[in-house]
Amino acid sequence: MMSNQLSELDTFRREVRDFLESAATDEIREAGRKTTSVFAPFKQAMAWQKILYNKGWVAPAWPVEYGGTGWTIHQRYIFVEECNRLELPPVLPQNIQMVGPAVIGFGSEEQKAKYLPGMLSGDDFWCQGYSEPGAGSDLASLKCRADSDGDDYILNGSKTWTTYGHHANKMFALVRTSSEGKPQQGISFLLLDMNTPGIEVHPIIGLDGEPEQCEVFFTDARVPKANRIGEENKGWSVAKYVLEFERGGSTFGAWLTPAFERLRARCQQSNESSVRLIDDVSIARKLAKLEVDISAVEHTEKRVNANLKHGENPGPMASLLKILGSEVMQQYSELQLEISGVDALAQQHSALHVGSGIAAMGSEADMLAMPYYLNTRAASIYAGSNEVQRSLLAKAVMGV
Amino acid sequence: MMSNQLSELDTFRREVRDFLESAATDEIREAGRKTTSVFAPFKQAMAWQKILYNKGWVAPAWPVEYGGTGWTIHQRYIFVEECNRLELPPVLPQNIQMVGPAVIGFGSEEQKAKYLPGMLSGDDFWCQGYSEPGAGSDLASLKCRADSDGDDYILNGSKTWTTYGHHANKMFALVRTSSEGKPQQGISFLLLDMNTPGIEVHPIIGLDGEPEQCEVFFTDARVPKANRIGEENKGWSVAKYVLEFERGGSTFGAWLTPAFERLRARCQQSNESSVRLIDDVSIARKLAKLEVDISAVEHTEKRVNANLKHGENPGPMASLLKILGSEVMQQYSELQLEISGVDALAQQHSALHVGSGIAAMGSEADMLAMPYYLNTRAASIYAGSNEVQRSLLAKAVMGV
Amino acid sequence: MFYQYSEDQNAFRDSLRRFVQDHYDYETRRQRVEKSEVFNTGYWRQLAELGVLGLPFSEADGGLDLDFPYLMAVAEEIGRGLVLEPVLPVTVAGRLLAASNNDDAKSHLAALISGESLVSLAWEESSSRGNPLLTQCTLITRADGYVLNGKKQAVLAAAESQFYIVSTRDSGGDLQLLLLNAKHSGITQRCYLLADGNSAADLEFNNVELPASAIIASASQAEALLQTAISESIVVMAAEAIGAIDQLLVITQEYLLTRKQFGMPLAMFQSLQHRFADMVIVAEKLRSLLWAACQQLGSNNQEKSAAQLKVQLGESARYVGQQAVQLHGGIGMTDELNVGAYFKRLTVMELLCGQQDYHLGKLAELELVS
Amino acid sequence: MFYQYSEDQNAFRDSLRRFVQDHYDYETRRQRVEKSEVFNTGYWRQLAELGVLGLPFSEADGGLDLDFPYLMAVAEEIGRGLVLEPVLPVTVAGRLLAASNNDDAKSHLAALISGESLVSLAWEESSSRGNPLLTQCTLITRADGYVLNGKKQAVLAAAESQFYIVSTRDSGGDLQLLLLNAKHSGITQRCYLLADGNSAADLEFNNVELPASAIIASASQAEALLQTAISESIVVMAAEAIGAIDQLLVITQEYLLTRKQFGMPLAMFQSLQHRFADMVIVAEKLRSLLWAACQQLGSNNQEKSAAQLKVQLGESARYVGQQAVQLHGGIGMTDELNVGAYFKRLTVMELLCGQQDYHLGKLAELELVS
Repeated sequence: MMSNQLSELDTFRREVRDFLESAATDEIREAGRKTTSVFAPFKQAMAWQKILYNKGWVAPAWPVEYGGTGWTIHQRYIFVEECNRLELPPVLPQNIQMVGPAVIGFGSEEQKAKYLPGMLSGDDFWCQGYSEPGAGSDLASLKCRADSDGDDYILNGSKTWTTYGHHANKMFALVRTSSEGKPQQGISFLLLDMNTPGIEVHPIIGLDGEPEQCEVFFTDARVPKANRIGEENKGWSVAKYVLEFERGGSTFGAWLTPAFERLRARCQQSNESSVRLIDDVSIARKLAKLEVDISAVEHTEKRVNANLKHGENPGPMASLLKILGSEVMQQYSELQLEISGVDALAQQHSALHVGSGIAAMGSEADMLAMPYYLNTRAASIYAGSNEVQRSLLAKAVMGV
Repeated sequence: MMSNQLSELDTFRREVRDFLESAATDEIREAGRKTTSVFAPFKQAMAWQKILYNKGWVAPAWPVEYGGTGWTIHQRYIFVEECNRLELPPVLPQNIQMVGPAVIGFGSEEQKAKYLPGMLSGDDFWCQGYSEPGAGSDLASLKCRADSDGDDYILNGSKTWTTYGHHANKMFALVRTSSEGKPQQGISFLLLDMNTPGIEVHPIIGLDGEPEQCEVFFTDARVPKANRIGEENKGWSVAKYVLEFERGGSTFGAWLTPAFERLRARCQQSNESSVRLIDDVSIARKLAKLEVDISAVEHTEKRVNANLKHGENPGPMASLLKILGSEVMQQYSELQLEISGVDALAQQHSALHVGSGIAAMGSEADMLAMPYYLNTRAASIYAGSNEVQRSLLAKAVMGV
Repeated sequence: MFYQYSEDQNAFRDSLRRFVQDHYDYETRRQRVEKSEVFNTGYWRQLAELGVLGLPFSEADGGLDLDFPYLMAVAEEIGRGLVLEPVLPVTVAGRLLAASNNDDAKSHLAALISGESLVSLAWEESSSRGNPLLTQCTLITRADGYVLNGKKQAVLAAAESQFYIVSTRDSGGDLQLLLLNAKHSGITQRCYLLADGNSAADLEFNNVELPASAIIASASQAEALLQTAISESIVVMAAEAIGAIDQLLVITQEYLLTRKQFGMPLAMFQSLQHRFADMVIVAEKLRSLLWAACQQLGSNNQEKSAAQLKVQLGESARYVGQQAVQLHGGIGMTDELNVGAYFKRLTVMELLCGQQDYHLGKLAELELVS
Repeated sequence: MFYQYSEDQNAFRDSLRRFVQDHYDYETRRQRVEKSEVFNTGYWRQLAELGVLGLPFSEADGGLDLDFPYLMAVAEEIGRGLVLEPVLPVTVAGRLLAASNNDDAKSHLAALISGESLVSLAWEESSSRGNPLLTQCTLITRADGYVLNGKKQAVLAAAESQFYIVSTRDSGGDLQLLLLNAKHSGITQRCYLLADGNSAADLEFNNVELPASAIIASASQAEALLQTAISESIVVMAAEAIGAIDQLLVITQEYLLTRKQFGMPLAMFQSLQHRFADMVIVAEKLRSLLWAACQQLGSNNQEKSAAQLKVQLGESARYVGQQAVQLHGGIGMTDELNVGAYFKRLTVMELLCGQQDYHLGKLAELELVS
């Protein structure tokens, strides 16, 4: 990379930082700090999406003609780094990273015109209906049925792990439209309104005592066939396309690096008895080891980005980045918990709520350590469990 | 356990220690110190076996009528502890732990009378012919054939990982006497003379540059059927019986505990620049962690021994002890290597040979660290790889 | 050395297990935590009637004078059933009173054993990071007695207790153990639930005026009593962890045998089998060190073996808890299934009574001299 | 940032790979090690003719003035082929000479690049445990020059070298770097093979009398040159490790695909797949940190990123080496198959240039101030 390119990126970074600093409200920042899972608190995440939307920065990876920024992959990484440096809430991925690409890739012009604007602006919030009680990582065994009835489908069955289903007005779902052929062949990709009669949403309480996931039940829910994206029984291709859409989209490192710096800074502060945790050799070594691992994550992500030729997919490296990034994130959560120690023990539901005005009993960081640790266990479960990813990676490398 | 029992054991321990100290020659002790794998140097191991034989202590786990000591399981553990405290070479397991129990359990009176005395005295040394080039942990797929020819079998095929095959005058082998039925049903347990025409032995050079294992090739080697132990095609039962013979026979802890104390003592000594390694917080912590693990090994072994009812087998705990003991041994070998550091780098074949009279370049412990580390990788491979043991353990606990 | 319960201990354990099974179905427990009703006086009275509160106390003090393994058996069942009532911290605090030479302090034992009153041991502080000898609390001598200032953190069962045992340094730097009435003026309680639903509080002492008789142990005796209480806490906590881990293994095993993916029960997947085997291995390591440590209580090796036990507890609790969640997948991340509750309880145990790192550091210092 | 070789670098690497493939079949290498014939002057001359010995030197010094990644490419192929000739330590030592301001020292470079002479950097000592600033060697000033005493350990290529660069402290405590002729009186070499078959020696200096001109760098300049040499050593060693690891993964993959057990290729066993995936992951972590560190050479971050790289090298080399042996089973424990040779080479790399523990300690100190 030439040095004038470097300085262009520096200019870009400064421009991003200036905007973010001026645009983020106190409440949005509070929500960013109090984000203890991949999903930021709903209300503030949507408020922040609106601000980015107005700036034109809400969907950096989308093609420019649909509202993308036209940034290079390096600029996109810098944007994420700067958002994380300010601890801003990440835009919820459902609209922009999940359903948007499906509509862009497989939707008709009419569908694009109808759905994309609301996804970008956040006027709509889309939830995901993929997993089912009997099918977690094994999507081919989906059972939720969409039976043909004239111009409509009639939906029966249920979905689970639907994040923020209780906040959503729309859903994109994989449903079974045929039981013939291979199990994954009879699946279609469907858009639906959450206020359709016959849909019930039950929030699930998570380990941190908060509802984030939902179960969604369908009883003779009627959805127009016009809401299907792509061909009937070809929903699998749509879902696969979405997974590959954001090439080089792995940004664990962009999150971990500034988070690590905050953790280290905490350890450099003196506590009540004028002791700095960082002067404990064992803590300092653990920080040093974590920094090595984070650096490995960051440079592996940047290497994959830098070496990708135009139009190429990262292939098995996508599995590798998922495993590595999620597990280093979990290590980070463990060290953060260890550093907080007994200060992390108290449940503080009210103080955790954004805008509650209730102060943490000790420091905010201590209050967040336990919910973050607990929630981060999900990182090796969601988005293709790390067991599935390891098999994918090994098989791809070995060619079996 | 009552306190008078405790003091009986203390008396026993003292008696054992006194004998061992007086009976072990310098060369035997040197061989004990220079044992870098589970197998001690051959010549001195056999010399030590003869001394124990003369004392009547060579086969503690055997029934008294065949030459056992009649010791309790606790006394046997103490015996091993004391041997290891003095760094004596372990008696080679082939005669006493492997073939002896087979003859005791399945041999005719004639076979017992013929073979057991030479096993105990060490006048014979028996090597094991189980594994084959195509069958490691999967013994059911053995191919080495023993075809019937009147009163004899004609052997063709090969065996591998035959420890000290080049030193042995006898072999016990699993051979295929039938290709019908389930794979493991056509196997017989055979004793043979290594000087039988048609047997060739090729030593294999190990990672430390020394031969320890051998390949053995059979070409029309003729072995009398009278040498078979147990029924024809029932060799599998004999081999299984041997594995279960020495109930509570796991003594990793009895080896590790005194070895750890020697390692800690080394770290407590000042080096050239008057620095003690143990004053390095990181080394001291690693020692402390290793000691926890060794303590867990020792107490798990003692717990299994203490809780076994008469005639009971440890069941899945045998797999657990193998995994735990071998992996803590490997951790020990890693820390030992780390402590030696660059002092462990030089190859010193001559100085390693017992009785060479060549001194180590630095300390003997530094010279031994690398061969020990390399050889100890075998601990998770031999005697049922730890992968196989983990599957056995999980299936036994889950009942699948 | 012994490594298992005697017949009598087993019988006692079985009877307690039935009590726990009858009173602690998961859904009821979940609702109690949600409503912050984590102390049930009825249950407490029943536990007292079952003799659970008086096991390791002499008959003179009103107890049953039974061996420590009886308390371990109780702890195992508490762990297995995720019992919320603070039997273990209160009993350990009671044993500290019993071991003091202070008759005034010992006079509270009868009420403790009968379930009429509870006592909490307040020693953890944020900046002590597990070391009971590090305290920022101060005790100043006045003509007419003493004045206590400072803070304690994560004091178990403090909301329910009538008395607190508090560790502090006096102006000469000596450790002092005080017995205080919870209602004594100048004490502020900030009560909360721990992440696992157990009750605790932070205490603040603002110029608490005390008579000389409040001191129940001083200097080296105070240190010895406190270290013993913490060693005992670690042993009973490890027994509780074993109960929780055993149950979590049973739950996980049932899930693996039942749940199918790609057409096979999860239990048939080799990598999950190996993971399960590793969970069993760390459970057994903890069980072995638990029995070893319980036999060292009262000996010179008490602190070392308790520290080793806590190190192993850290490893075992974390591995089994994390992997049980992982093997359950999404459902392991919910409050609906008890897996998460076990995981949280095990995580809290990692943090209480000194984390693994603290105990490793302590053991490392012992390596210098042993 | 760049993370891969340029086209020219790749072309150079490919040509070297062919050279190595032609000269380094495993059986020949095995026999050379067995006979202790680990330096082949013919090969060395050919390497010089290929330009391999002159890559990272200026044209003024007789070199090709090529970027550092060229040397990394060489290192990768050396690692892939388990090359015994000491290209890497000699080149790094030569770069130290080139960076000194001592014209006398630099005058040796031409012969070095043409393959006529070799130079060794002697800094490791038993008690320094990886820290180049800790040396027990002493340099005493005399009227007519200096006297050197002390020992160096595991000096790579010392048996083949005509010159040694030696680090020592003078009586004022300043670090000094000396250039010595290997035949200088008072130097004793004890030559041996390392566990991996590479040539090394322990050196002993007994009242070695030296002129002032033997000093090629002093005090802070000596420290800077030495630290740079070690950072460069770590980067080329990591590149060598990547070559070795990549090849070991290929060998292991072929074995897993070919070898059957219980009727299936090993590659179909899920737990072995996951193990293989973990080997790939640690290999890629090392590769990423290698590219990161190579770009920090010469910057303020040089030492930190080299230390991070060595920490990762420790993890990656150990895991891949151990698991390659484990997955091969018994055959992995023999000298007949090259798997063990790679494992030994990777193990030696863990120990040279400071173990993981030393570098973690160094990084931990940086955490205090960053």
